[in-house]
Amino acid sequence: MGENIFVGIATWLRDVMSSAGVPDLWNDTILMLVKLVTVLVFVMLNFMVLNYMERRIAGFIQSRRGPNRVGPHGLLQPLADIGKMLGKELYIPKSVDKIVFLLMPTLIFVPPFLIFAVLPLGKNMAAIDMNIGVFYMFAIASLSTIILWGAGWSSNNKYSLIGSMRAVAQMVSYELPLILSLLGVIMITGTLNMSSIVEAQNNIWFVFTQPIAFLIYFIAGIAETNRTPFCLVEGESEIIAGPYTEYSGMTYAMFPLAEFVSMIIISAMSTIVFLGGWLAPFGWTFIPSWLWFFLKMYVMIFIFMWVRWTYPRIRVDQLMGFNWKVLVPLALANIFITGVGMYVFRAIGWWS
Amino acid sequence: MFGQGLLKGLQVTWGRMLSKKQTVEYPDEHIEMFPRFHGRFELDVDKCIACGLCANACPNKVIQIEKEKVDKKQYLTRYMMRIEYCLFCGLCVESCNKDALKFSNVIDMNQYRRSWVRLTLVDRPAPEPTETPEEETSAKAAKDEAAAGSTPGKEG
Amino acid sequence: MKTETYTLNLGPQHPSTHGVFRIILELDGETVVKATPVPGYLHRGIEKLAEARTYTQVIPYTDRMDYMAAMLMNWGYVAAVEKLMGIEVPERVEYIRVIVGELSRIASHQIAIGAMGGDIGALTAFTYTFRDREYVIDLLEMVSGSRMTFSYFRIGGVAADLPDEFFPATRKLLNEIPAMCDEYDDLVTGNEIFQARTKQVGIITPEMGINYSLSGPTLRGSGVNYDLRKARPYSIYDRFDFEVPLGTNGDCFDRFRIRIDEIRQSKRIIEQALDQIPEGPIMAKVPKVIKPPAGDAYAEIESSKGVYGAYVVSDGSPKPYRVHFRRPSFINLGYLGELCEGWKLADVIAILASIDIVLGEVDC
Amino acid sequence: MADCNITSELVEAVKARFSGIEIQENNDVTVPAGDLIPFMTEIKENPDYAMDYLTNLTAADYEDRLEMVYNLASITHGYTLTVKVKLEDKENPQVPSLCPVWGGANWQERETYDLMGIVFTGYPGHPTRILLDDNYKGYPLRKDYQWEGGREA
Repeated sequence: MGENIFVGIATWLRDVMSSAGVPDLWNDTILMLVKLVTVLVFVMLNFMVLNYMERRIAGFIQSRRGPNRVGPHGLLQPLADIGKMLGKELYIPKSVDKIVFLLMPTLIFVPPFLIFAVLPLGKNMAAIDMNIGVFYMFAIASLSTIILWGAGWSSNNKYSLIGSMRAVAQMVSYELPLILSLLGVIMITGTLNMSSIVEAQNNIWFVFTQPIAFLIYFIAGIAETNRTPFCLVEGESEIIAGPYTEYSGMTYAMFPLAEFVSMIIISAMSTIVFLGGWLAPFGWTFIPSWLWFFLKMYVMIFIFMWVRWTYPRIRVDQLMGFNWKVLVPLALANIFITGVGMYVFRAIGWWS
Repeated sequence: MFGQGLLKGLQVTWGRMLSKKQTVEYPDEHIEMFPRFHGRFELDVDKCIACGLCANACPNKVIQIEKEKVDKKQYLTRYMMRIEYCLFCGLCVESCNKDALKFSNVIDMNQYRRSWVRLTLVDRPAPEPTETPEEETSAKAAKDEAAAGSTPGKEG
Repeated sequence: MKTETYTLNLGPQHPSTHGVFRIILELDGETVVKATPVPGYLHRGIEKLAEARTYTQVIPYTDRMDYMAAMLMNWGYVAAVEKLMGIEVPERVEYIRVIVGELSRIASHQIAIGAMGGDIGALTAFTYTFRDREYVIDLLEMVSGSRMTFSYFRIGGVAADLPDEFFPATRKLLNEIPAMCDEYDDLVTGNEIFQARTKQVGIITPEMGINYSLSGPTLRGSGVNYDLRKARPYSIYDRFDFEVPLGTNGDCFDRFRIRIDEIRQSKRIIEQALDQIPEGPIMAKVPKVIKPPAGDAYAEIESSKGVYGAYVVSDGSPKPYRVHFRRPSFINLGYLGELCEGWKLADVIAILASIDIVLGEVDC
Repeated sequence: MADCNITSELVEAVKARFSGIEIQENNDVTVPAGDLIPFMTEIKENPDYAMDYLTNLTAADYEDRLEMVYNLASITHGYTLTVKVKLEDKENPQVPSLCPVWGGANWQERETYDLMGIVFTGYPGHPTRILLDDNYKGYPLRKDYQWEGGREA
C-alpha cells in the first residue's frame, strides 16, 4: 500500500480529471503543475527539517540542547526563524548594484528546484524521469556558481568580492572531481538515467564496488555545498559572510535556504548513485521505497553535519591544491581502474 | 597515518553528542549562587549609620548618600546607587564597618530602560525631631555635600 | 600581467579580531602585501583614571585590562605597590595568590585555545573550552564572588580567605583537567586540517621574538625559555616543581600547543600549592590609608599572555602619581604587522589568534 | 620577590665607560639623553651584561622634568636593570628613539608619544598616535592636561 502511495495519488488524480471530461493535454499540464508544486512544498518542508536538524545536531555536539523552546522540543523553531527573517528590514546599501543585488537571491533558488524535477525520490517517483538525468543535474548545478558570484560582486564590498571569487574558484574546481567520481558508476551502468542507475544496484550498492569514487564524491560534495571544512565562501571568521555580507532579512535567508537545498541534492545524488537509492537492503521491502530513500538521504545529511561541526576550515590554497593534486588524479585513476576492471571482468566472463 | 586525527575528532564529537548536556535552562532552572556572589546590593537600614565610608571607598562614585541630622544622630534619608557605573568590585561592602551594606544572591538586575537601572536602597523622609535645632538647614546642606563623596569634580 | 593590490579593512568590527581591533591589509589577491595594525578602539585611559583614585581603588580597573585572566592583572599591580611600600606578604597569601593566579591562567588559556580553534573554523572547540572554563570560573567565583572581574587582590593580601569548600572542589576539577586537555588535543591539535592551517605559518624566530620584546607563549613558542616563574621566580614560584613548555618552530601550531601544555603545568603547580598551603593571616600589616613613600617601583609577573608589569610612581599622597602597565598583549601585537606579510588572508586570522590578545589589555 | 637586579659591580663597570651616568642606590641608572643609544647598544651587545630584552618603556611627568623609564632584562643572565633619562625641557621633550636597537621599542614609543608627548628622534618616520585619534589635541598623561566633561559635567 505505502509503496506506491504517490503514484497512486497521481493516478487517482488523473482518473478524476478524465472522468470529469478534462482534455488530455490539460490533464497532463495540471498533473505536471501539481508535481512541481509538490516538489516546492517538499523542498520547503525539507528545508525546515534540515534547519532544525542542523541546529539541534550542532547543539548536541557542542554539549548544548539546541533550540528547544518554540513548540514541542523546539520543532517549530524553523517557523519562528522564517518569521523573524520576514520581519526584518530588507536593507539595500547605497553602493550596491541594485538590480543584480536583488536578482541573485531570487535566482539562487532556481537551479536546486530544477534539479529536483529529475531526482527519483522513490520507485516511480521522479517528477520527470529524464534519460540524461545525471548530465542535466550537473549542468544545472553549475549555474549556482555564477549566482553566488553575482551576489558577491553586486554587493560592492571587498569581503563579498573575496567570498564570491573564492566561490567561483572552489565550485568550478570541485565540479570536476564530483563529475569524474560519478563517471565510474556511469561506465558500469551505461546510462545517465537516475532510475536506471538505481535499478542497476539491485545486487550490490556502488558504494562497495566504487568506494574511492564515493569518498571523492563525498569530499567534493561538501565542497560543492560550501560546508565546513570547505566553507571558505562564507568563511565566517575570515570574510564575515562572504557574498552574503550585505544581505539582510529574507534576501539573506534565501542563501542558507539554497545551501540546505543543495545539500539535499548532494545527499540525494549520493543515495541514488552509491547507496542504492530507494532499494531496500536485506530485502526489507515492508518499508516503502521512498522511506528508504529518505532514510539513506538523511543519514548522508547527518554525516555532512557531523563533519561540519567537528572540523576546522581549510585554507584557500590548500583547497585548490587538494583538489587538483589529490582529488582529480584520484578520480581519474578510479576511472582507469574501473575501465580496466570492466574489460578484465568481461574477458573472464564475470560481467557482461 | 594521515586521517587518524580526523577520525579521532569525529569520535570526540560523537561521544559528546550522546553525553549529558551542559545547558542550564535558565528561567526554569536556577543555579545556586555561591555565598560570596556579587549580586544586587542590600542595605540593612537599621545598621547603617550613614557614615559615608562606602561612598568614599567606591572607585567610580556610584554611591550617593543623603542624610539629615535628627537629635544629634545622622539619619539616612536616601541611599542611591548608580548601578550603571558600578564595577561590582566589592570595595564598598568591604569598607562597611557596621556590616550594613551587603551583596545578595539576586542576579536579575536587568531593566528595560537605562534610567530604571539606578538602585535606590533607601528613600524616606527624616522623622520629626523631638527638639528643634535652629541651624538644621545649614547643617544639612553642608552634610549633603560631604556625603556625596568628594565634590563632583572632573572625572578621572 | 599587471595587477593592482587593494586595501581591506579587517575590523574594527570583525568576528576574529577578538574585540575592536583593526588591521589595514594591503592584499594582492588573498596574499598580504602589507599589514598595519591599528589599536586604540577600546582605550579607556586606565593609566589616567588611576591617578584620580586611591591605591586600592585602582585594583578594580586592572581587572578590566585582561579580563580573561583578571586575577593575574590584579597581582601585577598589587606586587608593584607592595614593592614600593616594602610590604612582606604573609605565606598563606602567597599560596592563595598562586592558586587563584594559576586557575586564572588556566581559564585564560582555555579561551585562547577555543578562540583559536574557532577562528580556524572549528566552532565546537570554542564551545568545549568555554564549557570547561565555566568550572574554573566557578572556583574563582567561590573565592571572590565575581565570575570575570574578580578584584580579589588587596595591597598586602587578598580580600577574603579561601572558603572551606574550595579545596575539595579544586581537587575535583584538577583531576578532570588532563581529560579536558586530552579532549582539546583529540579534537583540535591532532586534527590534520588544523595542523595544515597552522604548522609553518607565521613563524617567529627566537631572535626576532626577543628583539620585539615578545613574551609569554608567543615567545616560548619559538623556543626561548623565558618564563618569569622560572627565570626570576617571583612570589613563591621557586618552591614548585613544574616545567616550561617550549616550542621548536615558532609557528602558530607551537604557540597553540604550548598553551595546552601550560594548562597541564598549572595543574601541577596548583596541586603542590594545595598540599603546601599553611594556615595564617590573609593580610599583611598595612596601614588603613595606603600611602607609599615617594619613589617608584616596577614589578612584573608572568601573566597568561606574557610579561605583565606595573610601574607605579608615588609622591607620598594616597593616590598614585603615575601608573603604567606593561601589557603583554600590546607589545606582542607590535610585531603583528611584520609577521603577517606574505601570508594569506586566512593566515592573518590564525596568526592573530595564536598571539592571543585581549583588546582590553592592548588598549588599556 | 627575589631581588634580580643587576649586580653593583657590573653597573660600576658601565659607569667607567660612560662618565655622564648616575647610579642610584637601588642600581637604577640615569643616563643623559645624548648617551642613551651608545649606552643601550653597549649593554645589549656586550656579553658581560647581555641586556637583550627591552621589557618596558614608559615615561613619567614630574614637576620639573619628564622622565623616561626603560626596564631592561637579560634573558641570558636573568637579571634586570632600570635605566632612566631625565628630560628637563618640558615644552619640547626629545629623546633618541630606541627603535634601531630594539624592535619592541616601536609601539611602546608610539604609546609614550601618544599619551605623554615625548618626541623620539630617529624614529622611523614621525611617531604617530597609536591609542588616541590622530586629530587628538594634547597629551593626556601630562599632569597639566585639562579635560572638561565626563559624567559629572
